[in-house]
Amino acid sequence: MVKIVFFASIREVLGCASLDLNIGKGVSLSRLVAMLGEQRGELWCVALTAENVRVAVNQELVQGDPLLSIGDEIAFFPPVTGG
Amino acid sequence: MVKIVFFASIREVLGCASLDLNIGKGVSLSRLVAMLGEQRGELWCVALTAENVRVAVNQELVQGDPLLSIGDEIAFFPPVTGG
Amino acid sequence: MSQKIIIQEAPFRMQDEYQKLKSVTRAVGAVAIFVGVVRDINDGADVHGLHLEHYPGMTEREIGKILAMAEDRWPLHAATVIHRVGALDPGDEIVLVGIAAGHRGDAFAACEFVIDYLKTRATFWKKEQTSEGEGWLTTREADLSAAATWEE
Amino acid sequence: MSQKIIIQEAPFRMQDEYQKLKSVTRAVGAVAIFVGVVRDINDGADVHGLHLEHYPGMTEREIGKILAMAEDRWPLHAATVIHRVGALDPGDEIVLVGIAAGHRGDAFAACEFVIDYLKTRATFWKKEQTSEGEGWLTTREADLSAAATWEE
Repeated sequence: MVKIVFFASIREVLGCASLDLNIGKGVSLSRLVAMLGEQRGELWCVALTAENVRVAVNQELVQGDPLLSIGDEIAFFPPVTGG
Repeated sequence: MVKIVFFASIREVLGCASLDLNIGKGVSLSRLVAMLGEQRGELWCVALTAENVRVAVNQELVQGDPLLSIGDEIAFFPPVTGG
Repeated sequence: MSQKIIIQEAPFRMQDEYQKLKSVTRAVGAVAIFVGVVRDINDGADVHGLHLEHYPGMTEREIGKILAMAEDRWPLHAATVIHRVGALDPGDEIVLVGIAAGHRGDAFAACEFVIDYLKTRATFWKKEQTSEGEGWLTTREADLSAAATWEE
Repeated sequence: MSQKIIIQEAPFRMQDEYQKLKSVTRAVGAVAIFVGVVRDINDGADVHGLHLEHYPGMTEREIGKILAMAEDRWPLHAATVIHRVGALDPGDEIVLVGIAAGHRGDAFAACEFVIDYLKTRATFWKKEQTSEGEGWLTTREADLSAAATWEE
């Protein structure tokens, strides 16, 4: 199981703030996104792979396509606009 | 008549915060300092011509040896150290 | 360096934050404080209000990293970052960054560094209500280049 | 630009000055405030107290000129300079420079510019009481070079 969280415009587009997903060992980030697309539809695939989507694993920004571990918290969000 | 004012270390060295002096027309700053030295002694001449002494006429910093006018306020002070 | 990082809905009081910063040690000679305020206009549209969302946990970690970078660069005595979330109106304070240091050059540089990095790294998002409708803000080019200047 | 220049013996309140700066117009998006504090140590000697003297009239004129220069360089909404004179103890505030602007880069730059110029142009003089005796301070090289950087 991993926890997946969404923020700001992505949360709104998906209509979802967080969900839990059962994944096996050795699942990559891109595989996770593909799984979400298969389960929830094309909208998810598009929203989570858009060019400016940031991804954090366990609250650390990641780049590329890391492998995920059971218990990870994966976050998808747009570029930040605070301050 | 001109008004002459002294600040900080110069005021302390001279033991004088301000004085009025009768001068004629066309007196230069250097002549004023010479007059003060003649009237009040060598200490004044030294203190007012030291390398880092700043001079303001009517609250504007001056350089060189300007001519003074009746009613001017002439100030002698060391480099500033506020803030 | 003494540090304080707070994310809250409530307003903050400048005076209280200033007092804390200047009182950490008697070696403090300079306090620089920046406050960001909701403007009533942005990109030409009247702003009626903002909603600020953040990623609890990650936000505090990111700000902690920014303060650690600042502390590596300049000798500092104290740093405070307070960022508000939730509904804000024009005129409301959004963010306070305060730095106490021995000397003013360090306090100014660190204060500007922290707000510049916060703008591009801390996980906050603003949704703006304007006369033309409601929408999520996008990153300003000026903010990206402000943060980039520190990396030169 | 709204401006306020005050030379006084009395302490000032950060909160009051901040409120005035941010309230001049709803277009204020950034407030940068610098406060200088009497340190308990200077050049290695324990400082027991300071006495600050100034040239009434000329001081205000010089600060006015500095604010006019800042206003020429950056778009600003308000500027406040308060400088204390008389007897000050370690921990006391000496000076406050506050700038309100639309954007933070302008507020930071103008605030640092004003204090850098104030340090080398405004007619204040400090006499320090230390464990090694009493004496007038001399201009710090760092202050001269800080002001000089703005002239490049």
